[in-house]
Order: sequence, then C-alpha cells, then structure tokens
Amino acid sequence: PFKPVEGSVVEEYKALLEEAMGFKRAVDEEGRVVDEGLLPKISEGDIIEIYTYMVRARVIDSWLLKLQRMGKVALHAPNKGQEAVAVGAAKPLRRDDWVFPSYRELGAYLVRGMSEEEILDRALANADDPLKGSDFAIFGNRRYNLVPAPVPVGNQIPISVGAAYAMKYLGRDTITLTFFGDGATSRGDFHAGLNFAGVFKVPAVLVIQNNQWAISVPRARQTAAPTLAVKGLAYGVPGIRIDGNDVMVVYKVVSDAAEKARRGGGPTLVEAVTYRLGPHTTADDPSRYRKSEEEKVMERYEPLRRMRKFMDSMGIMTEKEALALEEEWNSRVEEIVRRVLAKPPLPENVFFQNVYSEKPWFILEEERDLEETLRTMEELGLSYRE
Amino acid sequence: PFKPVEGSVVEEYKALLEEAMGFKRAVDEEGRVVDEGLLPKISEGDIIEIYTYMVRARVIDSWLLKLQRMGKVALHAPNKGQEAVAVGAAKPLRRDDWVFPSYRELGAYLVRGMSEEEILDRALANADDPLKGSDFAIFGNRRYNLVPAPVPVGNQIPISVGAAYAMKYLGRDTITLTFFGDGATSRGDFHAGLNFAGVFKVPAVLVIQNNQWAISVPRARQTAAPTLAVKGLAYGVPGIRIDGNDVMVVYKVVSDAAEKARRGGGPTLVEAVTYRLGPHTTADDPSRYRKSEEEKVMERYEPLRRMRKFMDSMGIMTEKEALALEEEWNSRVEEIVRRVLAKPPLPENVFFQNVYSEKPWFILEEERDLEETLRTMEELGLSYRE
Amino acid sequence: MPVMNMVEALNTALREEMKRDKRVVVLGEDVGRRGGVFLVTEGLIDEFGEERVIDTPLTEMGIVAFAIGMAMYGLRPVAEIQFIDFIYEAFDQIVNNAAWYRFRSGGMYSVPLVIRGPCCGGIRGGMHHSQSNESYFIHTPGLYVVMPSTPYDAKGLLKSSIRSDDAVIFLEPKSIYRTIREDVPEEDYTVPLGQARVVQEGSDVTLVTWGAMVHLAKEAAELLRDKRGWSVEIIDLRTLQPWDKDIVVKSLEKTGRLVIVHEARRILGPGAEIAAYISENHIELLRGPVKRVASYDTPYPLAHEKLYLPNIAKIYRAVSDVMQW
Amino acid sequence: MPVMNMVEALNTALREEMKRDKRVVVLGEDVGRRGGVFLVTEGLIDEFGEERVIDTPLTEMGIVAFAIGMAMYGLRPVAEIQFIDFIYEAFDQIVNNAAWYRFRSGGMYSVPLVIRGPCCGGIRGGMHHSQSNESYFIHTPGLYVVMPSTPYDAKGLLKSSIRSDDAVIFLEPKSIYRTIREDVPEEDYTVPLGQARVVQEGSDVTLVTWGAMVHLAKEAAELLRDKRGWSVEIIDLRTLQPWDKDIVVKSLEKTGRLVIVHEARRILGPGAEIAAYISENHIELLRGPVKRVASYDTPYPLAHEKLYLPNIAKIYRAVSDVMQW
Amino acid sequence: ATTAVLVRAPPRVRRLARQLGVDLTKVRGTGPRGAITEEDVRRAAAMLAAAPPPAALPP
Ligand SMILES: Cc1ncc(C[n+]2csc(CCOP(=O)(O)OP(=O)(O)O)c2C)c(N)n1
Ligand SMILES: Cc1ncc(C[n+]2csc(CCOP(=O)(O)OP(=O)(O)O)c2C)c(N)n1
Ligand SMILES: [Mg+2]
Ligand SMILES: [Mg+2]
Ligand SMILES: [Mg+2]
Repeated sequence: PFKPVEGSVVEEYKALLEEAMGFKRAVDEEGRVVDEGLLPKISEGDIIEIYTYMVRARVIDSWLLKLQRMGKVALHAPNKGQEAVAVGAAKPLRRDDWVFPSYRELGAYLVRGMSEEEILDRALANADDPLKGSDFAIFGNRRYNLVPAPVPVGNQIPISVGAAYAMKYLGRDTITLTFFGDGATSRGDFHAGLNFAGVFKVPAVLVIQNNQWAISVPRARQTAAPTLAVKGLAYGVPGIRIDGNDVMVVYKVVSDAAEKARRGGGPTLVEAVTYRLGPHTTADDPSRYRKSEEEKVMERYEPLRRMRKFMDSMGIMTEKEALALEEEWNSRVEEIVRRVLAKPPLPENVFFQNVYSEKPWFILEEERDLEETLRTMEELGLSYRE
Repeated sequence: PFKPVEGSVVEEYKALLEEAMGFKRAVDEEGRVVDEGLLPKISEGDIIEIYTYMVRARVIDSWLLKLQRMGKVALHAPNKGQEAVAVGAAKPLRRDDWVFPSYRELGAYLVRGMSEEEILDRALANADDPLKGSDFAIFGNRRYNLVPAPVPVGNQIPISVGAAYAMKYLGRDTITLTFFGDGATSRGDFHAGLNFAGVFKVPAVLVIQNNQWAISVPRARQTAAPTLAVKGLAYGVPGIRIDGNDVMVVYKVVSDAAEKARRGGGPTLVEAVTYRLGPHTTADDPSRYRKSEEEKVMERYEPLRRMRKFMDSMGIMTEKEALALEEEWNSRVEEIVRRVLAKPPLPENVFFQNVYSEKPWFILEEERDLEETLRTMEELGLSYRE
Repeated sequence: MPVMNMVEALNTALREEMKRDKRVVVLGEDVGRRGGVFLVTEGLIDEFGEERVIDTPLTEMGIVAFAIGMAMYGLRPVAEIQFIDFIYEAFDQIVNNAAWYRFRSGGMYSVPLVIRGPCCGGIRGGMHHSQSNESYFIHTPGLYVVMPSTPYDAKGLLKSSIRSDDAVIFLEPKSIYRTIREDVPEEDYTVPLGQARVVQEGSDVTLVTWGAMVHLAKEAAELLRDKRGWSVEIIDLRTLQPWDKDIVVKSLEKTGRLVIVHEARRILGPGAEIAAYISENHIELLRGPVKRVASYDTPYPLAHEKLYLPNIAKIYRAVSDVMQW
Repeated sequence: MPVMNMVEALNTALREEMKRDKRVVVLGEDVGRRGGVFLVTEGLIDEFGEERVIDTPLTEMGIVAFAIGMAMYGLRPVAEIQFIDFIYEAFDQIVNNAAWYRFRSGGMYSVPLVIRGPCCGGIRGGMHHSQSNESYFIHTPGLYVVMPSTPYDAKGLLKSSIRSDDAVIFLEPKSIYRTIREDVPEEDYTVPLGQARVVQEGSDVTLVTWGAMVHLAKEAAELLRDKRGWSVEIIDLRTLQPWDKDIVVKSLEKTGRLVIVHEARRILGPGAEIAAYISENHIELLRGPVKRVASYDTPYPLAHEKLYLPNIAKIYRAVSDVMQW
Repeated sequence: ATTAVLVRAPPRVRRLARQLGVDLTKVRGTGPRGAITEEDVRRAAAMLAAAPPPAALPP
C-alpha cells in the first residue's frame, strides 16, 4: 500500500469525474434533440406510452392534492415537475426486477402496473388499501415488485442493496432500482447503501431525484460537493449526472445502467437533476423559503411541456393532441375517484394484524381490550369517528 | 442547475483527485529524502524531540502489553508501527487546539503532555484514573485538550466537527484534529462528520490511520474506492494521501492543513497509509486472517527504523544513539510502572458519580443499596475482588 | 400577560434564552427560513443569524453528534428533530455520547444539550409522525426526559432544560401545539426539572399522566365524577425521568388506587416503571391493581389512531376496574 | 451425545441450518476468516464460502439494513453484531424496518432476520462490551427477543429463531460462552420461542431470570436454602419478548412472592414490565412487594462490574425482603 | 368515598381481611414499614373468633 494508485486507475477516475460533473441530456427544454446518441432506441409507440404515463402521473397527483384539501387524504407529497425521472427510470425495467421508490414516484407505480384505483385505495386507506392504513404518503405493492418506502428518508437505500445482493446470491438476473432525494444523500443509510453496493458489486441502479430542495434546505446546504453524482466515487460506484426532466435521457441512462448491472457489471448512481414545482407536501408553504420567481423559471424546464414539444417536432403527436390526453385522463380519474370514495373503511381491529406472523398473547389480550373499549364507548355514547 | 459543472471546478477536482490518489512522502523507508519540499522546516532539536516521542510511544505500548498479560490491564490496542501518524500529526498543533484521538494514538497523548504515569493510571483504572474506571483502551484528559474517544468506532468524527464549529462560532483561532481508522470510514458517523465539515467549512484536520486492517477485514473489503482520501471529494473536502510511516511528511501535511484551517480555509482529510504490526488488541490472534509474511514485509516500512536511518544520514543522531534512547526510556518506564502498581483502587461507589451533574433520587437510592449490599456481602463472607 | 399557545411559548423561550446567552444555538432540518415545520423556531434566523440558527444537512445522526461536539466545547445547542420519530439514526450518539460522555470522561466533559422535537399522536400523522418513544430515553441513564402539557410549562421547562448541565430530551406533544392557549408571563421564569404538578386534587384514585393526555384525563375525570361520583386526582409528571415519585406516593397514601395514562405503548412504556416502582416500594399503599392505559403494542396505525391511543372510554374502564377494589 | 459449550452449540446450529437451507447466510464484521471475535462463526467460511459468510464493512446500520433487504427478498440472514453494545447505529433500521415492515406493508413483506451477538457483562469488557440492552427491543413491537442460558437451549433457540418468519434479536451472554458445558444432541431439535423453563421447583419464592443470571440464581438459591431454609423456584424465561407469563403466574399461585433478577438496568429494565404486568393482572397473588435485582442505573463501570451487576448478596437481600411478607 | 385512616397492606392482604371480616384499621402491622401482612390478618381473625361477640352498638 505504500505507493500511489496506478496511473490507469487515476485516468479511469478522471473519466468518472467528468461524467459525475457533466450533464447528459438528449432533448433540451425546448424539445430539441441535442444529443442523438443519448436518445433511446425505442419506437414511437413507446414514446407515446412514456408520455402517457407522465400525463397519468400528473393527473393522479393533482387528484391526490384535491382529495387532501377535501380532508380525504391525510397528506400528499406532490410529484409535479418530477414525472420524467420516475417514468423514465422505471420503464426500462423488467417485471421481475424490484423497485424501491421514495414518495414522489407516482409515475413509477403506474409504469409497474398499479392502477389509479389502487393508488387511491392506498391514499384513502380504505378497505382495499393493501398497506392496511399503516401510514400516509407511502405506496407499494408486492404484486408489482414495488416495495413500500420507509418514511425515514433514505432507509430504503441499503435495504435495496441487500435485496440486490440476494438476487445475485440466488443467481437471478434481476436487478433493483432505487429512488431517493437529494436530502437523502446526507443520511447514514446512503453511505452504508452505496458503500455496500460498491464492495459487493450488486446489480443495482440508484437514482437520486435531485429536485434542488429538501423541504426548505437547498441542495447547496446539503453538501459542499459540486454534484451529487460525484459521491459515487467515494464508493467505487460510477456516478452519472443527467437532466432528470428529459425523460429520454433518463430512459437511456437507466436502461444502460440496468443492463450493465444485469450482466454483472455492478451498480450505478444516477443523479437526475430535476425540480419540485409544488410544495414539499400538502403541509408545506414554500413561500417561506424560496421565491416564486424561481418556480416560474423552472416551469420552463418541466418535463411534460418538453415532451410535447419534442413529440410535436418529431411528428409523433401534436402539442394539442398531447394536451388533450391530459383532459381525457382527468375525466377518467374523476370517475374512479367517485367510485373509490364510496368504499368502506378498514375494519377496526386491522392494526393487530401483521405485527407478528402469528399473534402473541399480548396482542390477543389487547385485541380483546379493544372490543371491550368499543363496548364502553357505545355505553357512554362516545364515537371515534369525526 | 440544468447544466454541467463549470470547467474550472472540474479542473480543480481533477487536481484534488490526483492528491487523493497520489502518495506523498518526504523520506522513504530507507531514510532517504525523496522530496525536499515535503520536509517540514523544523530544527534538529525538533527532529530529536519527535523521534523521542515515537520511542516513548513504543516503550509505553510494550509495557501496556506486558501489563495486560499480567492481568493488570483489561485490554490494550497495540500502537506498534503507527507511531509516526500519532506523533507527526499531534506535534504541529497548539495547546489550545482540541485533539480527538481514537485508540492507537499513544504518541499523540505524549505530545500533548500526558505522562507515562498518567497513561498507566488510566490503563490500570487505579485511584488516579481521570476517567474513573469507566472503560478500557480509552485515554483522554481535559487538561491536555485530549478528548476521550468513544469506543464505538468513528463516533468522535462528527462530534469533533461540532467542536470545530463551536470554535469558529466563538471566534477562536483554534482547530480540531481527529484520528480514526480505515474501518471507521464505513460508519454513518464518518459520512455525517465529513459532510458537516464540508458544509460548515470548519477548522478541522481529519486523519485516517489507514493501517490496512479493521481487525480481520482488509482495507479492500472496507470500500471499493481506490483510496480513502478520495472520499473527501464526496463532501467538498480535499483528501490527501500520504505515507503515514514517514513522520516528516505527516508533520508537514498536517501542519499545512492545520494552518489552512486556522486561517478559515476549511477542513482537510488526510489518509495516512500505515500498517498495524501487532494484533488488533490483546484479545486478537492475527494468524487467523493474515500471513505472518505480510507483517515481515511491513516491518521494513516501520517508522522508527526509518527515522533512525534518516537522522543518521542527516548527521543528527547515529542509529546506535537512537537505539540507546529506547533502552533508556524502557528503564524509566519500568520505574514508573512499579510505582503505579502500588496505587490504591478507585472507591467502590465511584460509578454513581458523573452520571448526572447532580445525583437524582434514584441514584441516591441505589448508592444506599450498594452500601447495604456491601454489608450483606460481609455478613455472608463474600468478596467482590478476585 | 400575553396569551400564548405552546408553539409561541416555546418560540419565546428560545428567543429569550438566545438573547440571554450567546452560547445558545439552534440547529436542525428546516429550522432557519422555514422556522421549523411547526414554526417553533420561526423568526429566530432573522434575529440571530445563520450561524446561530443552523439549517443542517438531512441526518439526525449528524445533527445530534454535531451538537454534542458544540456542547462539549461549551455551547448550549438546542437540536431540533423534525419529528421525534426520526431520532433513531442518532440513537448511538445519544446513548454513548450525549448521555454518557460525563461518565466516560470521569466528569471532565459534559454535554449540556437539548434535543427537542414534536412527539406523540392524534393528528393523523401516521406511523412516522406520531410516536411516543420516551421509554428508549428513560431507560438510558444520564438523560433527562421532559414533556410539557401547557404553554406555561413549555416555556418554563424549556428554559430549565437549556440551562441544565445535562442532556435533555424535550418532547413536545404536537396535538396540543396550538389547541391550548393560556397566560404566559413575559418575564423570565423556569419550571424546575423533576417536579410534577397536581393538576386537580381528588380522593378516590390517582391518575398519573403527562403531555396531551393530561387534557384527556381531565375530560375523563369530569365524566367519572358526573356519571359515578368518583373523585380523581390528576398528576402531570412533566419530567418523565427522573420522575417525581414523592408526589405520586403522597397521592397514593390518600387514594390507594393508581391508574397511569400515556400515549407510549404499554409494554415497557413509562408506566411499567411507575407500576413496578410502586409495587416494589409501596405495595402496601395499594388497594388493588395498578392499571395502565396506554397505546397498544403495535406500530402506530394511521387509520385507527383514535382507537389505538388512550381515550376516554379506556380511562373510564380502568378507573372503574380499580374502584372495584 | 457430544458435550459442548455455548459457542460450539451456536456454531453447530448455524452449520446445520446452513446445510439444511441455502437461504441461510451469515454476515457481519469479522465473521469470515476470523470466525467472529468469539469464534461463533468459526469454520463456516471454509464450508460455505464467501458469498454465504460475508465479512462486511464496519457499519452496524449497513449490516442490518443489508440483511433486511436480503430477508425481504427471501433469504434467511443471520447478522452478527460484534458486541450488542454497538447495535445503536442500526436502531433506525431495526425499529422502522426489521420490526415494522410486515405491518407497514400490510403483511406483504416480512423480515425473517436474526440479529445475534454477544451481550451482557462479567468479563471486564467495560462500558461498550458489557451491555444488556434488551429493553430497547422488548419495547419495540414486531421483534422477538431471545436469550439462552445453556448450550442446549442456545442451539435449539437459534434454530427456532432462524426458522421464524419474524425478526429475532438473539442475545448471547458472553460470560457463559465457554464456562458451561453440557450434552447437546447431534440431531436436529428446536426449543420453541416464547416458552420459559422451570430450572428448579420451589415453594417460597419465585425467581424469574434469564441468561447468565440463571446460574447466579442457582447459586443464590442454594445459599438461601442452606442458610435460611427457603425453597426458591427458578424460572428461566429464555424468550424475553413475548415472555411466558403463564409459567410465572402459575408459580406465583404457589409462592405468592416474586423476585426478578436481570443484568439490564433497573429503570425500565425487562423486570419493570413483568412487575407491572403482575401488579396489573394478578396483584391478588402477591403477599408483598415485587423485588427487582438489576444492574444500577448508571453506565456500565469497568472497574466495579461485580458490584454493579446482580450478585449473590443482592439476591439474598431481595429474597429476604420478600420473605418478610 | 374513602377512609381517612391510612392503611398499609398489600392488595392480597386486604382481600383476605375482607374475606375474614377483619377491620384493617384495627390491626397493627408487623411487616416492613409497619405494613400489615397476611399473618397479621390471620392472627387478628383468630382473636376475633376467640373473643366474645361484641355488644350491639347503641343506635
Ligand atoms: C430521517 C428523516 N428525517 C426527517 C424527515 C422529514 N422529512 C421528510 S421529507 C424531508 C426532505 C427530503 O428531502 P429529499 O431527500 O431531497 O427529498 P424530496 O422531498 O425533495 O423529494 C424531510 C426532512 C424524514 N422523513 N425522515
Ligand atoms: C461501532 C463499532 N462496531 C464494532 C466495534 C468493534 N471493533 C473495535 S475496533 C474495530 C475495527 C476498527 O478498525 P479501524 O477503524 O480500521 O481501526 P484500527 O483498529 O485498525 O485502528 C472493530 C470492528 C466497535 N468498537 N465499534
Ligand atoms: Mg429533494
Ligand atoms: Mg484499521
Ligand atoms: Mg428467522
């Protein structure tokens, strides 16, 4: 160890540094192709499908906001402006790959096959909620190999890396795809996750949704490093910085990284530069910490507008047609919302299920206690519903 | 944010990369000066002093080993082979700077002014133990601004960064110096500490004692990054890789980093490449995980031998004189050991002190319980001493 | 005297302490411009600047460790954990260093740190914005654990916590952040740590509680008086560790009946220690069982929090049970 | 039948389970070539290779989280924490994910993970190599908490833990790793989780304990019999959560007197829950107080561990106290 | 609804006293802190049984 690192490794690292400090994009904010080589080789149909997922993500997002304002949904974390990352990264995966989302990946759920109805069941925590009313803002379903995210920011990172190790250990050719925010890169979980990913060379793609803010804390306060992608180098993991509002480059870069991982080439960290156009959650007021002008400037970079311009210029679909699609999905979802709102609530004793694989005696005792309490409430004329 | 990082920053980072993947040394393993520019500008007297500290560290280290084998010391973590890092890094500091050691920095304690007697009081947990018998293998004393390390590996890193922030906040021109191992770089604490150091640009020098092993886990298993210094780049903190067995370059690089920090230039991460020549602790058996040949090869790089050759060739002191110094200190310490072994033990109720600033009622109740227990023991003819 | 809610009282306490003592600094996620997600630190950054009101990177481990270092060097940091549910990443630093540095260093270093944050349930916050995890801290020697139930106490207890030479976990029941308003003196005052308060006197049963449950207990006591004619003494512990055993024992000498009400789960919830202490040292005062009204031993369920948490019916049942003895 | 100590019994259990089930993998710091610092995983790497016996980077958070991911994907990881004292960095992952993923996912994902490691004191390990921190886990629903007191139980309980579909915290009292040897069957057997064992029958007082304290309790019982003529019933809980209340209640129906002995600290130590449960549900069985013999509520002191931990004199005193009733 | 006199006796002893018709306010405790034990109650009950029935109280 008493010598400098080999020159070839230094050169390799310099190349990695350029990728980590660069900025890959295929299509610019005006929908112009700026790098042919970064356009994925997919059909027009695929492009329309991708755009449709982005539209559906935006529509269901706006409905979740509305339902929160109506008091039906406890809390929602808006996705607006970040649809390209979720859709573009999820699309190239296989069904048997595992996706570990965070809480701004509505587009990814849709791509995986989750329906608007299923999203609403979850958000409303009704009788059909697969997560049984356990928490808010979190989605997931085993049927789609979509693992519900932990609310503690970044917890999913090392967990997903462990799952990727298990895949490799079992000789599967599947991979994991993990999403998390710029803020999450500060947590111990990021450090452990990326480091294990590098040491065990697991089949994983790790995507940072760098939306510039962690609630009120700007990206520059999160770390003094010039980019987030550069953090990969600390773990021997290549970090690629890309335009996260360009769904084409997201698709292309994640697709390549996924195939590399599948072939045993190890993990990749992707910093997808994007911007959160809405508040952090429905409980947030961004005017306390950022100027609305900033948001206005960023509207220009938002991914749906770009896709419409891109598709128009490529002759795939006119901007008008593309906008009409949004209207169409809005009506469809309105219909679904009506139906879902009529569903019954979860049973009262649901929270005694799934604490353990089998109920120990104290859970059984407490379940009886709840029954007794409900009786007492009736006697006293008390109600637990608003 | 929707653009690549500026070219000048990329260039700056490439330079940082070279430092982080390079290997600075002033004096090679045969005591030859290989880089004049990296020799610190210090006097012959200083050099002798530095060598003497290294000798004293080695001598007290060997006594602690002996005392452990005699059953007098609960556990010891040998320092042999790593004396240059501890001494070289501690020497350029000021008395009002704060040092956060780990558990292989006997040389640093000596440099700070701690005597062999004080080290032994601590290790034997006798009545003069400043840490009151609370734990093993840990040393520290406020008198020397030497903060006792936490045993959980790496805990001291973000704590020291907080102390450095406090210095800056209070307008002091002091700095912190923190030591930790290669294994510690994997912990969440390293991540938090380095990141905060970068974000808040604190006056701190952080020194990795990269001794190639974390118990049985080799450096290569700790991270897939080519060096540990490169991790600094993930936090916007320059990382410098140096020969940690060359006390001259350690002194020079830490001295420069310390002055930079003092002038408001922010933190530096120093990867000092070294090698643990002994077992991890007195409870370890290295033959289980590494070949003794490796140790033999590494003997050639060890820092005292190198210093003797260097001083000899510079005409500062002959190798023979230098070796005699070791003999001399050995006799002196033998004397001290004899004296220290005769000291009384700590009082029985010492562990009720210092739990809180003032004893709450339950501590007082328990203190009375201990008295009662001691009475019962007497009644029953039981003893708590071996 | 101004009327304040708990958020305003806490904000005032911070502001006054920061004015009084330059060593007091505030740090955490979103404590600056955002003023904290519940606005407890609102306006502080304007008054005291970025160096004293520090927005940190997103890591509770980092926040706590950084604050420990500050405290050891001589500052008086107040670290906000955005929701106390997120404190676990910092657990290593809290146990080994915040709680134990004094002991580990033979008294040479202390960690006069306050870790504060919103706790507890009742606002549809779900599993990770509703927890009452005080037991983890009560079981850790070296820490004070505090939870106010009123704006007045909030201000006075936070000041005592900041001035304490020990590390304090300061838990703020977010469901009563804005629901209770009362007179809060403008002048400097403290409420001492370790002292409980008799909220109302009674002769039949002693109800020991804290935080938002104090208000539930009052409602339940009224119902019990009206429906059954029983007289309930309510004790608000205020400091959960060290808890004020004397006030509880004194009350039991009168009532002989004990019910403990808390939002924490039952198994090894704080009530377990109170019940165990009384049955270890004062069992002869008890006419019957010690009842605990606590949350169930499951994770916090968003959908049914009203059934999960203590409620009036559960208190009613528990008191009725002990009154049979 | 071979005679084994606890380390050998645990090693055998791991080896047999790994042979039986390819999904079982072992990971942690130094578990490979080194065989773990106490040699519990000795030789496994030779038999099962580096992919199944995984030396990890030095981070407990990483070890646990990585293992959670493996478990969710379908493996049966056994994660070693080198000393259980170092588990706190992983606390966030243990609480929020190991314990709660099943609940959070509505039962869609489970975490069949074993976290094992040496615990408890008595070997001059000092503050960070001696802790008995089971309370933190007992208070966390979703976890099983297990501690064997004999080689036979160690093998049987570890097998049950590995086969359990829930996350198990498996605590190994290191002071009896090599001091007790007994016959351990070569064939496959399990000791069920949640079932205590009557170590010896008695009629005057019930002593509930576990881990290394079982052996101390036996010594103390002998002394009490010899000196005072009292007959002590000793119960080894084996599983601390969920604990076997029935066996304790049954014993109390006979003795009416309860003493709990554990190495954990007293305040909210596991004994608090046992005492509270009994005084809540079976107080009429008690002749007098429930006594707890526990470690003191200070950090673990290297220099005076023999006075800090339960010892025979303390048990002697506690039993004498309850026998006055 | 409560007695003014402080009785010191664990719940089990109180229950036994009820069963045996012993008035605990009249029993001297021999247990720790002067508390009444089961034996105290049994002794009191035995004395009650031995003593002649009390004269009727004046109205
Ligand atoms: C461990 C933890 N600390 C604090 C929070 C509260 N919180 C929720 S989201 C958030 C910011 C996350 O920022 P980032 O990772 O950038 O994701 P984004 O919200 O921007 O998508 C914070 C502080 C949390 N959920 N978990
Ligand atoms: C958090 C934690 N986990 C595990 C241990 C046990 N342990 C003590 S030292 C050590 C290896 C440390 O390696 P390194 O950081 O390289 O320092 P070195 O011992 O080589 O000086 C381990 C695993 C510990 N002390 N703390
Ligand atoms: Mg963000
Ligand atoms: Mg090392
Ligand atoms: Mg299992």
